[in-house]
Amino acid sequence: MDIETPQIISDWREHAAEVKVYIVGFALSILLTLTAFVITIAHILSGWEIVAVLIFLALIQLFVQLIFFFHIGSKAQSKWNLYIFLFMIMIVSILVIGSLWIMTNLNSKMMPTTKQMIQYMNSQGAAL
Amino acid sequence: MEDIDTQIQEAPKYDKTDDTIVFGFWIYLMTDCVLFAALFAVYAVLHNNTFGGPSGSQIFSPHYVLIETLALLSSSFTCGIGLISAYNMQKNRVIGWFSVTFLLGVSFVIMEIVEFAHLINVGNSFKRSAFLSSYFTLVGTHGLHVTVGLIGMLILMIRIYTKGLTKSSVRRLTLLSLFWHFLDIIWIFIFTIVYMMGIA
Amino acid sequence: MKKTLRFIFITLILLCVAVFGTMFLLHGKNIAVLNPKGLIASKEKGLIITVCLLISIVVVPLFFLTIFTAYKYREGNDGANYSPEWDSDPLLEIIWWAIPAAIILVLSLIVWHTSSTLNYYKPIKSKVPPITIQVISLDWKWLFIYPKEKVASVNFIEIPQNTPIDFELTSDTVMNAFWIPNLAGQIMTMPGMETKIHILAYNKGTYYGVSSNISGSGFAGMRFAVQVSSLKNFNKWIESANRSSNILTMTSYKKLAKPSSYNHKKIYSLKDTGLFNAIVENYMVPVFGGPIMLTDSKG
Amino acid sequence: MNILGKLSINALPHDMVTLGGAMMMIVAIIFGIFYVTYTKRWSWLWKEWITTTDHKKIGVMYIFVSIIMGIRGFADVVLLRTQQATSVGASHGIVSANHFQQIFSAHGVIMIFFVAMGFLFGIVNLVLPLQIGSRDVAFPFLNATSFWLFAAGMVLMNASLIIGNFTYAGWLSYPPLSELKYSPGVGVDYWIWSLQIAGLGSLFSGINFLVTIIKLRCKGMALMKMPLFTWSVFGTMSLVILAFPILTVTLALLYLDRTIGTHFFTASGGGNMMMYVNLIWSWGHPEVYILVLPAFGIFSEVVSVFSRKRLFGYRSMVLAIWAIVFLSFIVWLHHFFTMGAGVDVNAFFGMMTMIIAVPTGVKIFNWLFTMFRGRIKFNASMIFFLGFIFLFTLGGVAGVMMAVPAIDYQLHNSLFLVAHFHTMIVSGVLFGDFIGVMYWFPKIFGFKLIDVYGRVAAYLWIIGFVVAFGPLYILGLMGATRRLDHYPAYTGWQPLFIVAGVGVFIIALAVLFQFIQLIVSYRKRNDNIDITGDPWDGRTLEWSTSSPPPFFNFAILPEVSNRDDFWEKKQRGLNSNNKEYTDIEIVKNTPIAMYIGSAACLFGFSAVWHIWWLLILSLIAVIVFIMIRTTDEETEYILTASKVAEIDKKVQWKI
Repeated sequence: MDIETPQIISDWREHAAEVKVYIVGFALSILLTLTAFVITIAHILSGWEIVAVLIFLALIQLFVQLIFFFHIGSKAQSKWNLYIFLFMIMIVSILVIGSLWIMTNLNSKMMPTTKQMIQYMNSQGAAL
Repeated sequence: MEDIDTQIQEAPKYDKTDDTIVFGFWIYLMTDCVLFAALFAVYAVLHNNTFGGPSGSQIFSPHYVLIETLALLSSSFTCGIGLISAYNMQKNRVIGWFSVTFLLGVSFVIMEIVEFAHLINVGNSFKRSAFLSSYFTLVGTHGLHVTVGLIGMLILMIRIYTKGLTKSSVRRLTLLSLFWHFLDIIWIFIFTIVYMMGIA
Repeated sequence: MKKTLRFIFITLILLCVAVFGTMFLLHGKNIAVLNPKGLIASKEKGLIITVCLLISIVVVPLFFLTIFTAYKYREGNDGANYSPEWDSDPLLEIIWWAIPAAIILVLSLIVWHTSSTLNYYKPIKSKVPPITIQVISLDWKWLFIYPKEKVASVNFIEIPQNTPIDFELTSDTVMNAFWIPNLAGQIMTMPGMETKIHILAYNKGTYYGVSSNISGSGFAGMRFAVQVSSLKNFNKWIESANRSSNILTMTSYKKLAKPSSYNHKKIYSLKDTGLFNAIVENYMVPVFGGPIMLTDSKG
Repeated sequence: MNILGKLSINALPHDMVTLGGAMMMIVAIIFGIFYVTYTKRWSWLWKEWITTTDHKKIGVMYIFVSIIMGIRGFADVVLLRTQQATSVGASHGIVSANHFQQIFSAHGVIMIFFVAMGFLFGIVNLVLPLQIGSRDVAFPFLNATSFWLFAAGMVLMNASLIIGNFTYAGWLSYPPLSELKYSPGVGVDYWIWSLQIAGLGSLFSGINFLVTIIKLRCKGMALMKMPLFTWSVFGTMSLVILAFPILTVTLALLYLDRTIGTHFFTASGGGNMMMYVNLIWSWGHPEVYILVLPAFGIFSEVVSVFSRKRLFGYRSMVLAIWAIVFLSFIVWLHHFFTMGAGVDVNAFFGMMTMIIAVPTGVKIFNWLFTMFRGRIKFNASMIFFLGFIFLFTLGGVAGVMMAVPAIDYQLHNSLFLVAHFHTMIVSGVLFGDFIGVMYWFPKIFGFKLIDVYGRVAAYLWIIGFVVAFGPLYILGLMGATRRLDHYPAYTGWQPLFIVAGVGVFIIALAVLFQFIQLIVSYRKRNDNIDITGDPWDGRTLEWSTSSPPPFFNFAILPEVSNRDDFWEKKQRGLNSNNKEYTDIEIVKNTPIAMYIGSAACLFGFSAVWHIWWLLILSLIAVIVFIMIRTTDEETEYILTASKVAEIDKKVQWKI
């Protein structure tokens, strides 16, 4: 797939990288997705290990996409793109992790314990 | 498909308003990230509340979702290549690559609609439990965004086909490809957190 | 004209502050939060005073400094020196970054300590055996259940003094909050969830509790009375309650759960002790997939 | 499924008070239409205002809308206070409980969303492009659309007074009370959609101003040379873009719960109502800092100009703004300490909430030392500012008290809390907006406001505030919770509620004086015309233009070399008179922004009443308008250099 030399290049050109950068990025994403897929299908890990590995793979793929497709931090883009992106990532992680921490804490304090559930089910059973 | 465009278009300059518009669109993408982060937080909190209904592993089929993901990933790739040929002012290549992207995008959306329809027919609709409500809303919002992107792509291709690679069209192509790559990243997280963790 | 105008209004402002002060003293006795009758409330009152004193270290000098600066550097006073270019002084910056930060550090330690001691999940240690009361907030009234004593009551509870009371709270309608200002802080009651609070009352007397979270049109009528009496009177009240004619069963509970407000005090004797758990579980998984036996609460 | 969804004749108001309110509003609208047709100004209104994309005109429209909504919000206050003063023991006051709850919900939404946010975006629109030396905001058309979305939200909100009712579950309607089972009416839907549309407008404005500040600063204006007000808008807009999407999601999920039967926040079906409280407050707390940060920026500008001194501690003021921006995202749990979270969660968020007092305290000390060794001119703004220092600090004391979880258990949702946040918002945001309007009024309208009425209004505002909210602090400690429409006589609260009612009367007097100031200054505008364009001997760029500035702001974009550049130039007497004019691109006026706003309002109305065909129709209308706008190639016209020179000459002779 040869891209013969183009006659006119618009000065947007430096905003997109070379074709091979896209190919490498694409290959890496496919690879990462397949590894995540295989690990889940094989059920070799369980519980928090699989969660940690999957999150790790997703983060790598995030960086791959950012560098190969978004060219984040490249000189073509102003540095403000990167600053706002990092600020957003910080706030989003505070919100998501904060919410999860709060909600699991609230649920553990308030959801009726399994003991009560069983006792209720027996009383239900008896009532039938 | 003649390689050299007959009417050689004067290559559009990248001036200050383009820079502001692309930067403004980038900030819009950041706000969309926060929107999806809120939906992910809701899904993460509610995914165990199945209220007696099916849990993730019972309703997700891994192979189906893998095909969807590969379709979206490759559409993101073809979109990138299409953008490069747009910057090289090759109109026909642009239309070629972006129609491939369009087809892959449409197939992704159709597969998703089929999956939703199947779930609803079986009775696991969004009314059934909080888990299913948050699943439908998270994946549905992403599907909605992809559909909006596809409509935008269609309109842009028609405009490029008729008026050629004008200054605004090249800028809009850049915005469209930014949006498309952004949707691809969101789908990676949906694929990992919703489907993979649901199945594992 | 400018001077008189300013003079009139400043005296008026001082007058209002004075009126505000006298109102505060006048109502001193029945300011519930500041006349605690229970263990938790008195600790909270002590905490309010310590926090106010700590903050006033910064606030009082600030007020005097403001009045001084406003008066000394006013336009007419040419005596005061005028240095328009003086716009930063590292020493001053350090002072008003560091001192408030230090005070906040001390306050944070207080926060850490008091959130663990005054935490509503921590039972109160006392030699006297605790009494458990189950609280269910309904559409604009409170239902109290004494599981061991098999007594239930609406908008009224009688508790013995100096005995720790363990409250288990839930709601069968919307969110409410259970608050007795004289005795302890408030805790929210939510359907499908069970929250706890522990209260110990010192002095005898009648105090009032409220719902402090908006719950619909009859919200203002959700006041209940708390009668703190000696152990002897409490046991007498329990016997009279056991003999009371109206009996709280599932059917009479469902009739009670119908929306009504400003309900008068009503005493029941209790037949089904599992009522509280049934109400909490009602929102959980529908057992055996069958129809829910309690009020149709499919929110 | 009838053609009009849930809309039917019995949606019209039944009881007297709503009917009265609805009648007054309709009479006001009819009078307005009659006045405009009588003075034959429809074409002027259309050409100058409805189709404008000029940031200054949009700013004036924002402030006009927020003043109108301020009047309605204040009418609600009068109803609330008379109800609470009279509804004791046997008597149940002037309105039913349900209607009372609708009034305070409407009061909350109006005052936060349409008055405070309206003033905020109004003043930022008026001043920001002028301060950073740019011709207009980054996306003028988007700016007009954001205003019309804001106005659409306002219209939808007021429609609930005439057709249907409003939510009775408070300004942040918590489920399950706001779920379908307990609020079957359209009230909550009205609340959702007026907030959703206005929120979308705010989000677009946030993006617009952020890009303006980052990209359109004039040559030489590095970040550390920007005026403090621009810094505070920079912080505010980064809060807006990161907080408002959460509001959009939360409202959308609640709407889905109520319409298609999903189970996000319902009591049963696995829903978790606590997640709603968590989400709405992770937007809610940044929102209150969005309101107060620009007011801090206004204070910094005004205090340094009226003390005729450079702002003290510029660098630490900027640091304080960004400390507040960051901290506002990690404190939201202090709004629900009493929900039952564990010790570590409550303690962490209590400590984080306390830390916010440090940067706020630093700002107040820095303003104080700006006044120190200055020549303070005690006009209305400075009196408002002194009122701010005293009241805001007392409000801050109450805030730090309630930051301690153990104390918050006693004071949460009591009138103490109500008095606290009113102190912060009235003395912080409202006083800041009054100062901002009085300070920049000559720049936009060309004549100064008469100061004596302003001073009287300022004093009356401070006295009225102390008399209205002093008793509320005491009532809160006495165990009076918020949102009570009736209380028994034995509580002994009635005298305090009556004093609060008197306080509201004094504030009404103050507002009257503010209107008098506006009208008398307008009538006598020829006496105090602002000829020099710099009435207060200002320090920042906006005073270098004429007042009112030409629609392109600067004939030649200024060049800045240090912080208070305009002040430095005045000291050195430099005024560059070798002016070579260049062509300027100006965005044409376009009605499409208003069309998108009205289509959005129609979309909201049909979403509320479930008129599905109208919903789809209005959505298509919005898409069609956007496509018309994007296909239109010549959206800008070129102002030739000679014309610019001509306008500039006409303006210059005045200075």
